[in-house]
Amino acid sequence: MEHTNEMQLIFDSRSSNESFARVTVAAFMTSLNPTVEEVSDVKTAVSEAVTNAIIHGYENEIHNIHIRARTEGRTLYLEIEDEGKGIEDVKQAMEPLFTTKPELDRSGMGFSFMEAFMDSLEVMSAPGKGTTVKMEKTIGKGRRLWTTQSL
Amino acid sequence: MEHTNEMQLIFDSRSSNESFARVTVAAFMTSLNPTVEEVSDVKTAVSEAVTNAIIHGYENEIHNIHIRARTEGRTLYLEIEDEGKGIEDVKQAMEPLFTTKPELDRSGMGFSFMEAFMDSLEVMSAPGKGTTVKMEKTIGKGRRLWTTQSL
Amino acid sequence: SGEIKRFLRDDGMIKVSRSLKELAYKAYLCQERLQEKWGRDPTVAEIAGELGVETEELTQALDASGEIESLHKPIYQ
Ligand SMILES: Nc1ncnc2c1ncn2[C@@H]1O[C@H](COP(=O)(O)OP(=O)(O)O)[C@@H](O)[C@H]1O
Ligand SMILES: Nc1ncnc2c1ncn2[C@@H]1O[C@H](COP(=O)(O)OP(=O)(O)O)[C@@H](O)[C@H]1O
Ligand SMILES: [Mg+2]
Ligand SMILES: [Mg+2]
Repeated sequence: MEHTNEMQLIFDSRSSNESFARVTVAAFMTSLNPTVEEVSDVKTAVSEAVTNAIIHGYENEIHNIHIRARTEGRTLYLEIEDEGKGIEDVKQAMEPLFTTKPELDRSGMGFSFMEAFMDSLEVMSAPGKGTTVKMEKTIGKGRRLWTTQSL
Repeated sequence: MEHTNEMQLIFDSRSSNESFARVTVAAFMTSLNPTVEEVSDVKTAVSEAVTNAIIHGYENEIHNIHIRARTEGRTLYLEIEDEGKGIEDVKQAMEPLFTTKPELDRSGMGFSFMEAFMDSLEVMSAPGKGTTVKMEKTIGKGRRLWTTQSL
Repeated sequence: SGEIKRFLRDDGMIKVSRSLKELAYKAYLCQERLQEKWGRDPTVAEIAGELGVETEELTQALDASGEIESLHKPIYQ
């Protein structure tokens, strides 16, 4: 079970593709045998990152969003990339409640959600070049005891 | 509704990824509001093409399979590509019951199913280079009467 | 209208969006049942196995339903 499995998805930055991206990542991670809640955590994180790429990265123009996903052992590795506007100050952007688009009713909690629902979050960005969000989540943590029992 | 929407999926040629590929295409085509039957037709065609890439194209080695999908109007355009072994005689390969792997209980009906379940099928292949299968399906054909009545 | 619905169903003309919502609803009930029985969260694959569907397909259905909690509201009128 320690083999890696990889996929890459490229799609148009339309908000109607958000659920498509979510389902694709969710379907990809099924081999890790997640619970509904673990899948839902990952979906939330994917939604937030994809929404950011659409709204902030490309400011609603239609360009490509890339998702790279890998499973290795019990861990899902995710990268969500746009080649859009980029972020001036990543540290500030990641602060809870910080948003550059308050007029759109953005909550400024996107990065905080990604951080809360995944095990790790890393944001790489360069103004004018684009943004890559890297996340990891290990599936079945704290389930080890009963997994051993039931096998 | 006449805008195009595009995606590209690249994944490892493992048979465990077959259902992942199927669901990804199914999720991509939901904007066309298909029936259960139409989705099931497309899933069957995707399965056959992906299985061929895994078994015949790459002969069970792990390499990349590419799926490109586009919706335009009510039509789904699909391309499934491998960079594997390729096909010597495409016309013969497409004949019903023809198979080069009878020992694996292959039915030789893969291309026939793709042809039956989709509106069009085109196979491009070069020995040593790989194979691309192009398919189209228009969603909602012949249901127009019903739709008009029930709305 | 029950008549028309049955005909549409039999004819395989049911929209996939609706069928996925129904599957999501069944999955929700199944999850509750397994949770009670086993005293832990079932995995998506375990629910899929119980319902006799593919895990990936169930994954898609769960997304079609939105939040799983919203499935408290019955989908059947
Ligand atoms: N992909 C991106 N491209 C450019 N800017 C981004 C991107 N993602 C996030 N940002 C910036 O970081 C800020 C905080 O993001 P987030 O926490 O998701 O809050 P919100 O989206 O509600 O503004 C955004 O307001 C935006 O300025
Ligand atoms: N992607 C591919 N790469 C190489 N050969 C292929 C590929 N797809 C199909 N073929 C060839 O075409 C034949 C017929 O394919 P198909 O109709 O799906 O039947 P089957 O898979 O049961 O053999 C295969 O036996 C194989 O020789
Ligand atoms: Mg955000
Ligand atoms: Mg075949």
